[in-house]
Amino acid sequence: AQDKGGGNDDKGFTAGLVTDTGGLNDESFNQTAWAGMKKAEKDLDVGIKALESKRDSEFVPNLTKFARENRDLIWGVGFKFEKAIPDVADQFKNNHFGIVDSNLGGKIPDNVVAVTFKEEEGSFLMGVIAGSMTKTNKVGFIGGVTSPLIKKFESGFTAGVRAANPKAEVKRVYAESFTDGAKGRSLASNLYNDGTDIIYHAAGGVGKGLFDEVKTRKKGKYWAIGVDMDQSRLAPDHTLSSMVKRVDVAVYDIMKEHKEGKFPGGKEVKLGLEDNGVTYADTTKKHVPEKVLKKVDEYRQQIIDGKIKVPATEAELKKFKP
Amino acid sequence: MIETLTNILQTTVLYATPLILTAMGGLFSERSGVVNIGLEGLMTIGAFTAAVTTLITHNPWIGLMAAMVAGILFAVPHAVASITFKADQVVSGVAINFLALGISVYLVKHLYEGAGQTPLIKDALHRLPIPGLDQIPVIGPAFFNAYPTTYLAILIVFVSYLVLYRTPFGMRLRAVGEHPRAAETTGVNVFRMRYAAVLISGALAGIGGAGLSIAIGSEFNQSTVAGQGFIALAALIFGKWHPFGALGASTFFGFAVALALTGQIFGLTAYVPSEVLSMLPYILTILALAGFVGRAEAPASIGKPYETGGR
Amino acid sequence: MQVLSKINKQSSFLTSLISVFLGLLVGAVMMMVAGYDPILAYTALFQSAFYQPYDIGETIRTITPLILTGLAVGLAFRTGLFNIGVEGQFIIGQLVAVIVALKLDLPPGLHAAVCVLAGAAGGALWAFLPGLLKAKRGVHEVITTIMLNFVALYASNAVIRVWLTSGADSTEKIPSSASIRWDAISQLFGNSRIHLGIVIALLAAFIMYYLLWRTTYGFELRAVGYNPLASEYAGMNVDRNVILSMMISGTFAGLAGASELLGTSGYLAIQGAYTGIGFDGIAVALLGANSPVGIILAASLFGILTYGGSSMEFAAGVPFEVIRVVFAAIILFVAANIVRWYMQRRKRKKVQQTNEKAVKTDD
Amino acid sequence: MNVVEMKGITKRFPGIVANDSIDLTVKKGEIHALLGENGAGKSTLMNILFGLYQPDEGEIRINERKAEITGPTVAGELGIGMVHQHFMLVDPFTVTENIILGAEPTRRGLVDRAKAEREVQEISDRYGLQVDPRARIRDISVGMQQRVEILKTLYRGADILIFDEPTAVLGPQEIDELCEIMKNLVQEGKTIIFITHKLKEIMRICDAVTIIRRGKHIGTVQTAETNENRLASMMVGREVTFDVDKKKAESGETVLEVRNLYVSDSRNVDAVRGLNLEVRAGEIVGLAGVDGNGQSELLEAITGLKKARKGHIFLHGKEITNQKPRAVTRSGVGHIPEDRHRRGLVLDFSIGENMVLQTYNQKPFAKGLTLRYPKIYEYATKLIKEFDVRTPDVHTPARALSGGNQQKGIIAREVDRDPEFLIAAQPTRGLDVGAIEFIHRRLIEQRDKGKAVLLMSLELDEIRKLSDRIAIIYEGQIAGWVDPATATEEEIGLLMAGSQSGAEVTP
Ligand SMILES: Nc1ncnc2c1ncn2[C@@H]1O[C@H](COP(=O)(O)OP(=O)(O)OP(=O)(O)O)[C@@H](O)[C@H]1O
Ligand SMILES: Nc1ncnc2c1ncn2[C@@H]1O[C@H](COP(=O)(O)OP(=O)(O)OP(=O)(O)O)[C@@H](O)[C@H]1O
Ligand SMILES: [Mg+2]
Ligand SMILES: [Mg+2]
Repeated sequence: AQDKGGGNDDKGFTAGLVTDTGGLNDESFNQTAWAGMKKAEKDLDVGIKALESKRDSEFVPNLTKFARENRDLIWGVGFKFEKAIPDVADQFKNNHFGIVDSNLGGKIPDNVVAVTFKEEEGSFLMGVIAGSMTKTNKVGFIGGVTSPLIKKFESGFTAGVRAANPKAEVKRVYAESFTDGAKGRSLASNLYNDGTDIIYHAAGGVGKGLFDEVKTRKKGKYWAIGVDMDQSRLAPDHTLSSMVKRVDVAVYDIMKEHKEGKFPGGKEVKLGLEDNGVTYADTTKKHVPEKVLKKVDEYRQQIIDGKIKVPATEAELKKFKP
Repeated sequence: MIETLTNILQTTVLYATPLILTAMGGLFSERSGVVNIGLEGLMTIGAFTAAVTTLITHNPWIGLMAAMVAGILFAVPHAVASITFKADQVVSGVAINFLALGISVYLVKHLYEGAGQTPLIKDALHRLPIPGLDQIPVIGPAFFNAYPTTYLAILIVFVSYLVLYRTPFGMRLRAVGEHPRAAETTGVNVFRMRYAAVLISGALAGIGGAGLSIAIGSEFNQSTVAGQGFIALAALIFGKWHPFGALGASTFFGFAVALALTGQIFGLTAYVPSEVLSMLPYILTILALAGFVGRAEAPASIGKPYETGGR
Repeated sequence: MQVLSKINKQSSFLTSLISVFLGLLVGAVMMMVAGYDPILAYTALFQSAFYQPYDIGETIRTITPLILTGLAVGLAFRTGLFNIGVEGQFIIGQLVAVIVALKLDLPPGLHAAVCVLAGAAGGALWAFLPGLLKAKRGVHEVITTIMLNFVALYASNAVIRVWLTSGADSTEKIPSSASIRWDAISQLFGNSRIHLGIVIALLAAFIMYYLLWRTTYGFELRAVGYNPLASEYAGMNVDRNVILSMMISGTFAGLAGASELLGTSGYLAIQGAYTGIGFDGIAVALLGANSPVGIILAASLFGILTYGGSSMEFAAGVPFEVIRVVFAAIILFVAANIVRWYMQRRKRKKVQQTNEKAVKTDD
Repeated sequence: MNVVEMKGITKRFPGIVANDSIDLTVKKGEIHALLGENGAGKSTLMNILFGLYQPDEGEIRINERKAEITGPTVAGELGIGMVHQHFMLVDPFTVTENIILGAEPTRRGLVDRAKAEREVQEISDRYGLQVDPRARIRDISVGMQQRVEILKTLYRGADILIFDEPTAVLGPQEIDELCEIMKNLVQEGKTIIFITHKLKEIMRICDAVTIIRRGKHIGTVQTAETNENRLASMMVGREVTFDVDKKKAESGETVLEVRNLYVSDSRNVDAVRGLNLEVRAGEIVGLAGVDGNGQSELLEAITGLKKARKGHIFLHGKEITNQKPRAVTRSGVGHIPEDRHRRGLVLDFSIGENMVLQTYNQKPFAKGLTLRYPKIYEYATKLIKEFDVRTPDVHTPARALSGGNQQKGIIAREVDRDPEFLIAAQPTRGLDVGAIEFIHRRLIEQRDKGKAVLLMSLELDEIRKLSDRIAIIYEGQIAGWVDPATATEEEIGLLMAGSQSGAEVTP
């Protein structure tokens, strides 16, 4: 039933993917990364394999396993790998590694590439949608565990709302968990009861609670916005949009470059709106009116053109003037 | 203000429901003298079974029934080990927790192509408003527009009370937990009573778990239960092994969670880290225990395997 | 007449061995039912746990914290307490160790020692509260420790985010002066992350043995665990012993956290969920019959299954969770003591004749 | 008619034959005593009759019909009821609940409390067993608990009643009451099998006695044709002397002095109220009284196990009020506690470890923090030999010893520490005459060595036999002092019941 061990190892070029504790089918970045790997297997004839980590302490042995198999490119998906990747990369200087969602604090070894996304930019667009469409002038944000990564989503989103609708208020709450769906649901319910009509989340499994809640509410009045993948199928009639992170594209592209001998070692590959690394889901047009979509695209262009610098931290948000 | 109160009550009820059901399960088992650390696992298996059955049959009520049956089935090893084989009850309960999580995640992966969670359940249980009553301000939305599992939970509390304190079965069950030999000399079959009690605990914890996957949530994954079985156990002890006590303790805990969540909505996080708000329910529980509740009297024979005189 | 209710009386080695075998059998059946190849899976499991020096090193690293959390749970059990809070004490041990590692500047060796001790003290203090509440207010330690686990998790996250970093996901790496990794040994085991924690763990096992069965403190701790009223009559301070026992248990848990941090990870990250090492300690202690040697053996088994289990998933495609089932089955078999039960049934038939003889030779 | 006939009953436990081909025949309407030392096999035989154990061999006939008693339910159907040696009562339940347990009257599936209470009241009135149907077991006296046990059997319509050592836990007043009850029952057509270690009781109310020794049937005799001495020697297998030879006391200075002491009980009510007491060197002071008059609280206050609310306790003139138990022990107090299982022993420790329960951290048993087990076991071996504690070895868990031997162990431990002041609370409860004799001798020995001894017992005989002076405790005060040599049982009984001439009340 498992396809993760099924990769073909006889290929000339091989790659490995180590997941964090979310596992391969986390409906989030692990899963999208694996999708990119599978595309590479098909299109680029890459031998692929994946290892799921049960605990944080397994990152290192799992990466090491691949390194000892001499795989050409070894991926660690998630910012949690930011200590493990440099460690193992240092030991296996002849192998190449990739990390997603962290720039390793700027100290990137030569045999490592760091892929990061400008989540704030994508989230900004979600903010524009929410700000434009709120009827109550109250929108909500549910975060997972308070951390700089999630703060990027929060800051970008808030800035987007403010840009589109200065009168709107953004209620921001955290579940302090990435798994507690019930808590996500309660937070969502509380926010909606409080007058919020659109909620964006960056909270992994907690976000499922948001969709569970919004589904039970009046269509056309209450909305949710998804994250990482197109989440509209979780509540098709209530999902305005999703902020999509193209981890698959990034993983695929870098594998391709590496195969062609152009490994961007020691570099941070930062993907934003410009590179289509972050974007809004295709299903957005289903519920978002043309007019708003146009506005979104305008903002998108301004960000790409550098006319708007989207805040990625609380401090930058404070200084942000729409 | 009204909105806030409504919010707090609704969240309280939402959180308390699975705890109440599971604590009632624990109540039966522990009142009969069998410690049940395995509640967490029984909830897990209930949540899993409900999810999968509902996905297959598209009927959450069948899912609920199946969760109950699965809970009973998984209580069997605990009963056999701790009653027939006289194993240490804590040990066997811990094993149940491992077993339930292991089997359910194993099966999820096996059934759904290696996914860590079930697909989305489209036919989950919905809130069931009681016409008229649900319009009452504040309490209406919380108590009379709740999930079927909530109504079930309240019903089960009263039924549990009746059964345990008013029927011969309940009297014998409690007697077995206090002084099994005394019960045996009056012709009560200690083993049968304890088996019944442990299986009932499986049924109720199974329903409690089902609520997590097909009412409050709409999928099953390995963190669907995430410690709530342990909190239900705590609520049972906190509630001094009494149905209404456990109801109160579960509600108290739900209320503490609700306070913390509402605090966030009010923007308290500008002043205190949100982690501190998240701790609040647990700290409040400890304070309540230390301040007002104090010593709890466990059933006298709890944890002791019974050795009948005869064969 | 009181019925004997011994906590999982020291089962014979044979019983454990047969139980392990039966447990693996249960796992095999599960795999076969689901269409996997159990032989392939188990071969992968055991091979990868011992395949190369690196694997052996990593297996030992996996075992290390399990011994310590197992001891923590076991010691509490021995003194009549159920410490479900080992997970929380573990987290605090990690936290305190990383704080001292990052904030203090001390010479190598000394720095590491101070960090280890600080982590141990952190665990002890975190266990002090449930001990105190139990002794003074009669609050059941099971509730308080469950609650404090959650508090520890959130507290650790808050401290990392607000104090140790300016809002980052994880702390800096600890300076090498605070590390308990020993390069020479690490190289011996193929550069694995084996570290001195294993020495600490074995030492702790010996300390548990010596403390409980060879010292006057241990005499008191055990007496209070078995019969608080008689202990009070004999002049022992029951409250103090309850608190002390929780604190020693917490010390072991804190040591587990500290050694995991200073030896294995070297940093502390914000966590959305428990590590599970503390809860695994409960299973380890119970399987090890709460005895130091038993705990070392049980932790080793658990460690091998855990580390090798990942590779099994890798090689045979079998979901790792089957390992949890195997482990649960082993615990059940050992607890129910099926072997002893079977032998007793056979013995009971012989009792008759034996007794008649015994009576004739009786004075 | 023979209501009970047990023939050739054999019951083996691992390592022992508890009943070795025992015969027992009981006639309708008689009170039949079962006599034997501790561990002789009496309870086992009765448990077989009651269906708790299955005999390995032998035959049982009830009402002249062969019976297969596979469980208590079957016994109940055959009209057999049993009042167990250790009460089979559920503490948090009410009297009524305990009585109806397993045979509950119901209405629409629920327990019919009103009806049950009515029935209980009726039966208790009929047989003169006064109980409060609604009281909780944990709140009522031992005597009443026993009546509840009896009611339990009557409620189930038992005609054959087994009483296993019912008097061991009762005071003299309650014993009298119980004897009345038993006579009543027999008059109502019931048959009674009565286990006791007290020969006087047998002679007083029983018609016949069956004696067993080490699991074997020794004989059955009519009380009218025997006497206490003959019974005792049949039971033990040798001559037993009942009189303790005791020299006149040579009492010296005051060792213990209690002044105006107040102690509250677990419910925070004063159980000891302004009590004064004095025990001198070289004397045994007997503390007589009906259970629950503050005896336990007094002893616990002296030994530091309970806080005194007011008043003073002096030992050799030095104040020890509210000191920690350890300090009290160290200042020279020995204590044989009332409840050996709860207080006296750590049942899961070896008997050897129990021998040093207070002294484990002193030389030579410990050196610094390290225990020296060789020394501990050496010492324990010596004590075990000296005090004739029957145990396979010092490593045997205390739990595995019989009650008598457990008690001997405690006495060995307390006496060997050579305390200036020894408290002995119920030192012989439930023990056979052999063991009692031994323990009595030890207590007198202590006295003769010039130690002060305070003996608390619910058994008046024991108090009278051993004491040099008797203090009667009533409602938390010493109601009066009497001289055992001259006082009559009536006098003491009156004082214990609280009715006395005003002159005798201590100010
Ligand atoms: N359940 C049991 N398992 C093993 N041995 C037992 C059991 N019950 C009793 N015995 C043994 O059988 C013997 C008889 O015990 P029994 O309780 O019948 O004695 P008894 O005459 O009632 O003594 P006592 O006067 O102390 O009540 C004892 O030696 C005891 O060790
Ligand atoms: N299940 C058992 N296993 C082993 N020995 C037993 C068991 N039950 C009872 N015994 C033994 O039976 C003997 C008599 O038991 P009994 O309950 O009559 O106690 P006892 O000696 O009368 O003491 P006490 O009356 O103070 O409890 C004791 O030696 C006791 O250890
Ligand atoms: Mg007996
Ligand atoms: Mg006895």
